[in-house]
Formats: sequence, structure tokens, C-alpha cells
Amino acid sequence: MYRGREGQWAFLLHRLSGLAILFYLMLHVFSIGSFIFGERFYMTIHETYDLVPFRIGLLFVTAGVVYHAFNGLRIIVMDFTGFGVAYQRQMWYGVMLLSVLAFIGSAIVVVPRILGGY
Amino acid sequence: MIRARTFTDARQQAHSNAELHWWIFMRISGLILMFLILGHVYMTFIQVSESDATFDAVVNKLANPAWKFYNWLILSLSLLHGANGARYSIEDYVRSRPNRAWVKGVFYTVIALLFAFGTVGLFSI
Amino acid sequence: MHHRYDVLVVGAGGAGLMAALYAAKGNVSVACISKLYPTRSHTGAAQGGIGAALGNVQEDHWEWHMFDTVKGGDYLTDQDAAEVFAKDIIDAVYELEHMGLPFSRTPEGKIAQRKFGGHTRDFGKAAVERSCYAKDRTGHMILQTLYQQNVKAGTTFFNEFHVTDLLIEDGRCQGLVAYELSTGELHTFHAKAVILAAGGYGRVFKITSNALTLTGDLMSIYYRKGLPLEDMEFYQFHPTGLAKLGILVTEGIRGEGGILRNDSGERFMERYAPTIKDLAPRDIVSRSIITEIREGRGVGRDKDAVNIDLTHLPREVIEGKLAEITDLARTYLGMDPVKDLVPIQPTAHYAMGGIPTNLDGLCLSDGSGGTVEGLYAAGEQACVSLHGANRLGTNSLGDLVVFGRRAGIAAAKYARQVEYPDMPEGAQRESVDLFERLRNGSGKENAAAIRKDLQESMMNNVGIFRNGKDMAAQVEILKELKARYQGVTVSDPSRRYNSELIEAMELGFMLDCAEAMTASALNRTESRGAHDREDFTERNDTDWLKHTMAYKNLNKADDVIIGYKPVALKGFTRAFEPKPRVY
Amino acid sequence: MTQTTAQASSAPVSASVPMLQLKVKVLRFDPEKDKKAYWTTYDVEAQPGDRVLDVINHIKWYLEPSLTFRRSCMHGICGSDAMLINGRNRLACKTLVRDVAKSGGTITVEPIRGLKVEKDLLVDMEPFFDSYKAIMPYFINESPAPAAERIQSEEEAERMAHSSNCILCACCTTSCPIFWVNGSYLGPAAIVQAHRFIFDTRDEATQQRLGIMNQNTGVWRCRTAYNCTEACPRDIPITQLIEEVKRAVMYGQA
Ligand SMILES: Cc1cc2nc3c(=O)[nH]c(=O)nc-3n(C[C@H](O)[C@H](O)[C@H](O)COP(=O)(O)OP(=O)(O)OC[C@H]3O[C@@H](n4cnc5c(N)ncnc54)[C@H](O)[C@@H]3O)c2cc1C
Ligand code: HEM
Ligand code: SF4
Ligand code: F3S
Ligand code: FES
Repeated sequence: MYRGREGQWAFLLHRLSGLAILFYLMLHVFSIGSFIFGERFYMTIHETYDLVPFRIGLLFVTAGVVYHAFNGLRIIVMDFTGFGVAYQRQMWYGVMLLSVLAFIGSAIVVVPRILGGY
Repeated sequence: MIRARTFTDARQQAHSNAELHWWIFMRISGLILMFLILGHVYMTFIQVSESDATFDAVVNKLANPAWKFYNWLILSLSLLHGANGARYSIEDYVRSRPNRAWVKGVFYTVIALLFAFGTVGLFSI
Repeated sequence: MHHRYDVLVVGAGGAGLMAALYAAKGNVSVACISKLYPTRSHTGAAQGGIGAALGNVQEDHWEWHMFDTVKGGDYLTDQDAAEVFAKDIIDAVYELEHMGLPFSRTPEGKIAQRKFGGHTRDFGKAAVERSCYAKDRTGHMILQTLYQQNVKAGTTFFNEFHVTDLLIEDGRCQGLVAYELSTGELHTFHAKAVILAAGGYGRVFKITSNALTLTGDLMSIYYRKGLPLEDMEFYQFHPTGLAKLGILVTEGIRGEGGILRNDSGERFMERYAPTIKDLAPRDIVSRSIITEIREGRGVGRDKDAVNIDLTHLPREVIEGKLAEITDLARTYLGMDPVKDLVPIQPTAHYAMGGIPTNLDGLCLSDGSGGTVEGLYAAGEQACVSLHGANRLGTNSLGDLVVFGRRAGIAAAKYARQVEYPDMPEGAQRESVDLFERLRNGSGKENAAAIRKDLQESMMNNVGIFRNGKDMAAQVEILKELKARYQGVTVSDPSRRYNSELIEAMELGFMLDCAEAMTASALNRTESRGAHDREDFTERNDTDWLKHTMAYKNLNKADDVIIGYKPVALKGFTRAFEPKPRVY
Repeated sequence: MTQTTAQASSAPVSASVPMLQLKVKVLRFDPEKDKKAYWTTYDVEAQPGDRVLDVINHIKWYLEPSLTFRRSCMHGICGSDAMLINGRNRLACKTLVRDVAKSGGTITVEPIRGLKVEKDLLVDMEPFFDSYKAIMPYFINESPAPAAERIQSEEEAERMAHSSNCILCACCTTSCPIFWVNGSYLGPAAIVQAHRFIFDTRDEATQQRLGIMNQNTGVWRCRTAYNCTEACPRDIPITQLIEEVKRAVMYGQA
């Protein structure tokens, strides 16, 4: 592994999160859209989402969306201002903080539900 | 041994603004998506689990044309944004020309189908 | 493999690239052969600037520049060369600017100029701003700009090709042989004209500002043909190189008030130059430092350096005006000149001598006007006798562009007029033999160990201080080293990228250069310019106002024949009488 | 070196400096006989202030003569010896042993990535120079030159201060995660060179160069990973320059 610094990891996470969200989006569109095949079909698909792996996956997707969104903002600021390049590192730590908070926040909501079994 | 490329060689490079336009699109759509998606996530966050999105809940909400449009904007922008983002990755990681062509072909088809499917779904309620 | 070009250029430093550009303008096919990628050439290391009497900051004239060059060379400079140079360089600098070189600028937007040692107004009255510069990386910018122009012109480059032999028969150059590093193959290049621009040979010394690749290859090859090397005894040492590393540190540190101190912290320059102390000229300072070291007052593990003390200067001065040494000291010594003393030591810097040429770069075969048809040389490795006994700062970069250009033009002109010469039978024979011996010998000598001994002994015996006894001893040491060199066998059998083989070959070239240098220096029984003898401390114009020509005795091993060549004491329109060199 | 000024002036500088015992782990490969690259470790004694290049030279000269790499100037000006040292792209001659290892420690040395390894630490530089040549790396101004210099203000000259400092060492390009996977990306070094000419007020081919930068293989491939900026031995703020070129392309087309 190349021992790059913040910028390298920011890029890698941005790409991974982007692809992950895209993957999730594709599933999401398919499942939500599937109600045109009728209620039965729709509900069958949605019941599979209740499985624990899916619920935990959702945690990461939420954090990923937040990371990707705010890091996207960081990228835009870098692209259009000199300030952005100069403070990219600090901004990245800000983005990471927000993502972690989002992860914890959704965990607070989701974990009890998993444990509670509904 | 290298033979230096000449002025004319270099000048003959093709010209197109496609990459520039995609680059700008990624930023603009990103900015808009930022509000749309964070709003969407926030609003649906209480549900959190997909099973909360029951048939009725979804149908009710989407009865409102404003929400229809909101969701359709998310659908189209994020599919385009995501598809172009994935194209970047494909062009980076799929190095053989023929492979790249069919991977891209399959991928774009899937995106287009999903887009059609989602749109039909949204407006058929 | 066999190639054929009208003009071949060997070396892609400032001189080679300039020659290639100009040869190509002469409507002939040109190829440039270099053992390094062009942008790796050592021209890139030059910092100070390139001197030309543009008069952008203060009134200046080419006559003044010519005078300074002749005087700086301690009157051993050929004055016709100096005149051509001082006139041409003005044009050449503008030409570099037109090629896009990003010079630093004056407030009016002209090329900026600054003062430099030895450059004066009105024939020595006061210092003048003559050095044109691009920050502290003038050489880097010249190298990059010239390479860029060659890319534009579509010059053919053979990179990482090591020239191993020149083909010369009946006083006519027919081409050369080169070893391709990436395949281990020998290539024969057939040419109408060849221009040599392969740089210096500073690596014969232990402490040097020169690159590891500056091993005097082409000088040695020329010399092995029984052809002369001119003025090899004149080698410039710069007083302030970083200890052990030899990396050059600008003269500015002394100018800004830096103080030299020995092991006990004593400001020893007070003893050698009581009035101007640390601001004494380069050669005096170098000699004083060496005296301190010889008498055991050096610092460092091997007690072979002295300290330069900047700690009394304000931080702004050190970090602002002396940014370069601050950076070097921090990078390489982990020392902060604001707080620490920085160990320095004189460093071997520049070869005034080399392959003798006339004003068009045509190589001379003796001291009385004989030439080698079709063979040209330029740059540090050549000796047009512009620098005489001592080169003035900023005159080398000028030398590259002025005489590189002239050689390029002359070679192209010649190539247009003549047919391809016949190739000799078995052109590659000598190169094949050379490699066979290095690859298949039975000796167990380590080339690196021999090189180390060579560098140390040259530094001690033919360095800053010279005397008959030490140099005579060095002649014997060189014989021994050459005998040991015969026992070097390369252990890496591979053909591709065999860098061990190359290093062993380069050592052979260095030994030749050292031999010619030592013999020439031992022979010249006077002190002049950079050649400083403890046993003959005065300049002697009656006997020694002449160039040395050192020939390898092809009939007797380890023997050097010394001949001479007159000094051109007149330019075309101006002439300066030899006078004592005082500033 | 934490000695005080007083000591430095009286005591020999390095008499008190202990030698470091090092393990130098080199990734070796000779396509003539090896199928795969392999690690070899050499035990070396070095002074803290030695350059990594000194250590590698020592190995070549006295321990393993076949070890192959490029080097020339020994002080960071020629750009020959870019290597992956302890996981980062560095010039071996500008990296001191003390900054990368403690006594008893290990220094790992690998060839730079993304270019074909020819032998040990030596890689094929042709693709790198090809992308350099693709950006028309030469001054273009076909209008007749004045007798003296073309006038340019100090501020205008300063625009090239960073980009003209490049020594084409390839530390940047071969540290770029995009370049590793996508060799058709021109890479940061070529973009720095383009910047040098695009922002030269005397040059007349700005539009052509912006056109080249505007291609799929040009400036848009950069994902602002900053590895290039971290790796540059000449302290060129590469990412910043790339962003400036992106903007120049964008505004140039608007
Ligand atoms: C640190 C330093 C600072 C300096 N500062 C200044 C300054 O401020 N002003 C100034 O005027 N001068 C300065 N000089 C001197 C000046 O820079 C050099 O003398 C000059 O650059 C030499 O240029 P060149 O073209 O002759 O050779 P180089 O630039 O050394 O190039 C030699 C070329 O020959 C090739 N070559 C060598 N052997 C072979 C072979 N066997 N086969 C094929 N190719 C070969 C190499 O690949 C290389 O391309 C400085 C020198 C140094 C070391
Ligand atoms: C929420 C707000 C979003 C913002 C602000 C945003 C912003 C950005 C930006 C600026 C880029 C360009 C990165 C670069 O050029 O280096 C980008 C790339 C990308 N985005 Fe988004 N995006 C958002 C949402 C999404 C969504 C919903 C998806 C998935 C459908 C997505 C998938 C991608 C992908 C796959 C990339 C390519 C990553 C790469 O090539 O490195 N993004 N995003
Ligand atoms: S930009 Fe820096 S790292 Fe890249 S090639 Fe130039 S000097 Fe090397
Ligand atoms: S590492 Fe590569 S992605 Fe851009 S910022 Fe540097 S070129
Ligand atoms: S050897 Fe020249 S840059 Fe390292």
C-alpha cells in the first residue's frame, strides 16, 4: 500500500462511497418501483430488507451518503477556490467527523430496532 | 531510442468538450443532490428500515405531484451522476479496450432500464 | 546495429543540446547520443547565472566582459576566443529568452542581472551587474529550455547510450561506437561530422560538486587515440562545498557576513588575510581552509572540514537571502544555520582544460594547427581556451551556448560539403575488447575500491595545494591503480542494464584523465590561476605563458608526452597585456 | 543532530554520532532470470546523515554489484533516482537515513509504480516522457522576436516560478493512484509542464495546450488525491497547479 496522506484516502473513500451509493440506489429504485407489479410482489422484496445484514448495510450507506455529500462539497470548494486546496486536509477531517456523527446517529435509531426485532 | 513528437503531432489531438461538460455536471448535480438526498434521507430517516416503506405509505406520499417531481429529480440526477461516476471508474480500472466497451455497454443499458422502470413507476401511481 | 547521420552530437547538456539545435538548422540529419536522459545532465545544477553585457541594470560593454574574462583566466585565456565570446553571448542570451527561458525580470520587465565575482565595469574599476539569472536555477532553466526546443525541432535522441569509442583514421573522424544500456548491444554510428559535448570529469576527486556520471569519458577516448588534452592542470576548486557531500554552497554566505571557524572556534581567516578576512578571493580561502585541515585543526569525524558560522546573523537574513544554503543544510545535514555551525570544505568544481578546439569547435590534433577533420567539441569537456587558468563564475554557461552554437553551425556546414567517409574495418573491435576484458577477466579487484583510492589520492596530491613531491608520488600511485584496474572483473553477467559494467568502464576513463592532469600539473613549474604550487609560488610569464598539450605515449605504457601551444595574446579588435592579477 | 553550537564548534561534528545498524530491504527483479520480483535484505552500517542513495551505492559497490538503479547528481537536481522508499515516492539522494529509520530499523526500497520495471529499481521512462512530449512542452511564439528580450513583468514571470522548477523526476506521476491503474492519464508532471507554458504571457499556443488538457486523458482524470504534491522533491504545489489548469480550461471554453 502506498503511504499516501489524507488526500489519497479521501479520494479512495469518495470513490468507494459513490459506487456503494450507486449500487444501493439501483436496488432502491428497483424495489420501490416494483410496486407496479402489485402489492404482493412489493412486500416480498421488502421483507428481505428486514434481514439484519441489510439493516447494518443501511448504516454504512447512510454514513457513506453523508461522507460522499460533504466530501463532494469539499471537492467543489477545492476546484473553485485557492482556499479549498490550502485547507483540504482540515476540511477532510471535518467531513470525517460529520460522517462518523451520521453513522452514530443512525446507529442510535437502527440498533435498538435490530435488537428489538422489528 | 525516442523520436521527439513534433508540433503538428501534438496539435492533431482531437478536440471535444465532453469531459469538461461532464466535470461541470458532476459538480452542479452534486450540489443539487446534496440538498435533495440529504432531505430525502432526513425525511425518511424515521422509517430507517425499508419495511417501513409500506405499500400504502409510499402510494400516499407519491400521490402529491410535488413529491413526484422531487423523487423523479433525485432519480434522474443521481442515476446520471452515479453512472458518470462509475464510468470514471470503469475507464480507470478496465484497461483492455474490448472489455471496456462491453462493460460500459452493459452498464449503460442497466442504468437506462432502471431509469425507465423508475419513471414509469413514479408516474403510474 | 548500424546507424548513419550527417551530424552526431555526443552529450545532451547545455553544449550538446545547443549544438544539436544548430546543426539541425543547417539542413542535415542530426542525432544526439547521451548516456543520460537529456534533462539529467549536470548543466541543470548550475545556479548563479550566465554573464552577458546586456547593460540592463547598469552600463556595460562587451570589451569590459572580455577584459574580465582574460584577467580572470590569469592571461592564459586566448583573447580571440574571449572576444568572440563576449560579443556573441549577448545575442545568445537574447536568443535563450526568445526560446522561452523564464529569466527573472527587472522592474521594467527586462532580463534581470546581478553582480558576480570578477565581473567589473570599466576594466576592473568596480563590480557590475552582468549575470543574467532565472532565480537560483539558471542552469536548470537553460537545460530545460534547450531540451524543449529540441523536442520541438524533432531531434532524434539515443538516450542511455554510452559512447565507448571514436572512429578516427588518417586525421578524419568517421563516426563512433556506443553501448546501449538497455540491451547491452554495441551500435556503430557512421557520420560526416561528430560534435563532442560530454561534460567534465570532477569525479576524479573525492569531494566534488560534479555528478557521479561526470567521468571524463570522451576526453579519455580522445586521449587514448594519441590526441592531446589541453591545460589539464587547471582545475577549479570552490571553497564552500558542504562537508563530505561537496554540494556547492553559494559564495553569498561569505558576502552576507558568514565567518569561517576551525575546531577551536577560531576565526582563522584573520591569520591569512588580516584585512579582508573571510571576504578574501576563492583561491585564497580554499588554500587557507586546506592549511587548517592539514595542520589538524579541522572539524568532523575525519577532521577534514571547517565550520561556517552564520549564527550571529539575524534569522531573516539567513532564511531570506541565504535560502539556498539554509535549505541544503537542513536537507542534508539536518542543521539549522540559524543555530548551528555548518561544516564546509573546498570542492572540486570545474575543468578549465579538455579537448583542444579552434573557435569553430574543430578539434586540434597538436599544438601547431593540426586538426581532426569532422570532429568538433564544445562545453566543459572542450578547451577553446576561453577560461585560461581560471574560469570566471557565469562564464561556463555562456561557453556552452556560444561555442555549442558555433560547433553546431560549423559541423553542419562541413557535413553539407563532404561525402560520408569510409568506415574502417572492424569498427567495434576496440569496444568489444574493452568489454570482453571487463567481463571475462580473472582478477578479483573491486572497481569501487580503486575508484575510492583514486579520488582520495587525487584530492590529496593534485588538489588545491600542489608540489613536485606529492605529484611525483601521485604519478606512481596512478600506475599502481592502473595495474589494479587490469584486475577488475565485472561479476554481473547480464546484458540488459548492466550498470556494473558501465561503472567499471568509467573508472578506466577517469584514470586516464587523472594521468593527463597529474602529468600536466607536475610539468608546469609556476603558479597561475587555479594551479597553485607550493614549490613555485609565482606566476612566470617568460617561461609559462603557453598552453600545455598532454599526449598519451602510445608506445610506452604510463608515459605522458607534454607539448605546448601558444596563447593568443590578441583578440580581433582588442588586446590586453598580461598584468599581475590583483583585485 | 541535537548538539549545541558550543559543541559543534569545538568537538568534531560527527565523532559522537553513532553508526546506525540498518536492514535495507530491496525489491529486486531481473527479467532475464526472475519470474517474479523478490525481496532481498542487506545489513548495512550507515551514519544518520547519509543519504539513502549513499546506502544503496554502498550496497552496489561492496555487497551486490548487480543491483541496478539510476543516479547522477547526488543532490536532487537531475531527477534520476525516484524510488519508493518506505512506502513513499522520494528521491533517494534527497532522503536522509535518519529521517526514515532508527538504528536496528529497516528501510524498504522499491521501484516507482505504474511504469514497467526493467531491472531492480530501474523502470522504463519512455511512457513518462511520451506524455511530457504530448503537451507540446516548448515555447511557441511565431511572431518575429524583437532585437532584445520580450518584455515581461516581474509578476508575470513569477507565475512560472513553481511550474518551471520541475526536474521531470516522475515522483509525482508514479504516486498518483489514477496513473497506477490508468496509464493513459498524462499525469501530474505533464500537467505541471503544460501549466508552465499556459501561464507564460509570451507564449501563443495557450489554446492548443488547453485543448490537450481538456481531453479524456488530460486534466479531468485528476481526482485530487494529493499524492503528487506530497511526493514532489521540488516542493511544487502540484494539485494547486492542476486545479488552476482545470479552471483555465473551463473559463477558456466559456
Ligand atoms: C554545482 C555547479 C554549479 C555551477 N554553477 C555555474 C554557474 O552559476 N554559472 C556557470 O556559468 N557555470 C556553472 N557551473 C559550470 C557549468 O554548469 C558546467 O560546466 C556546464 O553545465 C557543463 O555543461 P556541458 O554541456 O559541457 O556538460 P553536462 O551538462 O555535464 O552534460 C554532459 C553530457 O554528456 C553526456 N555524456 C557524458 N559521457 C558520455 C558518454 N560516454 N557517452 C554518451 N554521452 C555522454 C551526458 O549524458 C550529458 O548529457 C556549475 C557547475 C556545477 C557542478
Ligand atoms: C449527495 C450529494 C452528492 C454530492 C455533493 C456529490 C458530489 C460528487 C462530486 C463532486 C463528484 C466528482 C468527484 C471528482 O471529480 O473527483 C462525485 C463523484 C461521484 N459520485 Fe457523487 N455526489 C453526490 C451524490 C452521489 C450519489 C447519490 C451517487 C450514486 C448514485 C454518487 C456517485 C458518485 C460516483 C460513483 C462518483 C465517481 C467517483 C470517482 O470517480 O472517484 N454521488 N460526486
Ligand atoms: S512536478 Fe515535482 S515530482 Fe513531478 S516530475 Fe516535476 S519535480 Fe518531479
Ligand atoms: S496524485 Fe493524481 S489524482 Fe490528481 S492531485 Fe495528484 S494527479
Ligand atoms: S541523483 Fe540526481 S536527483 Fe538524485
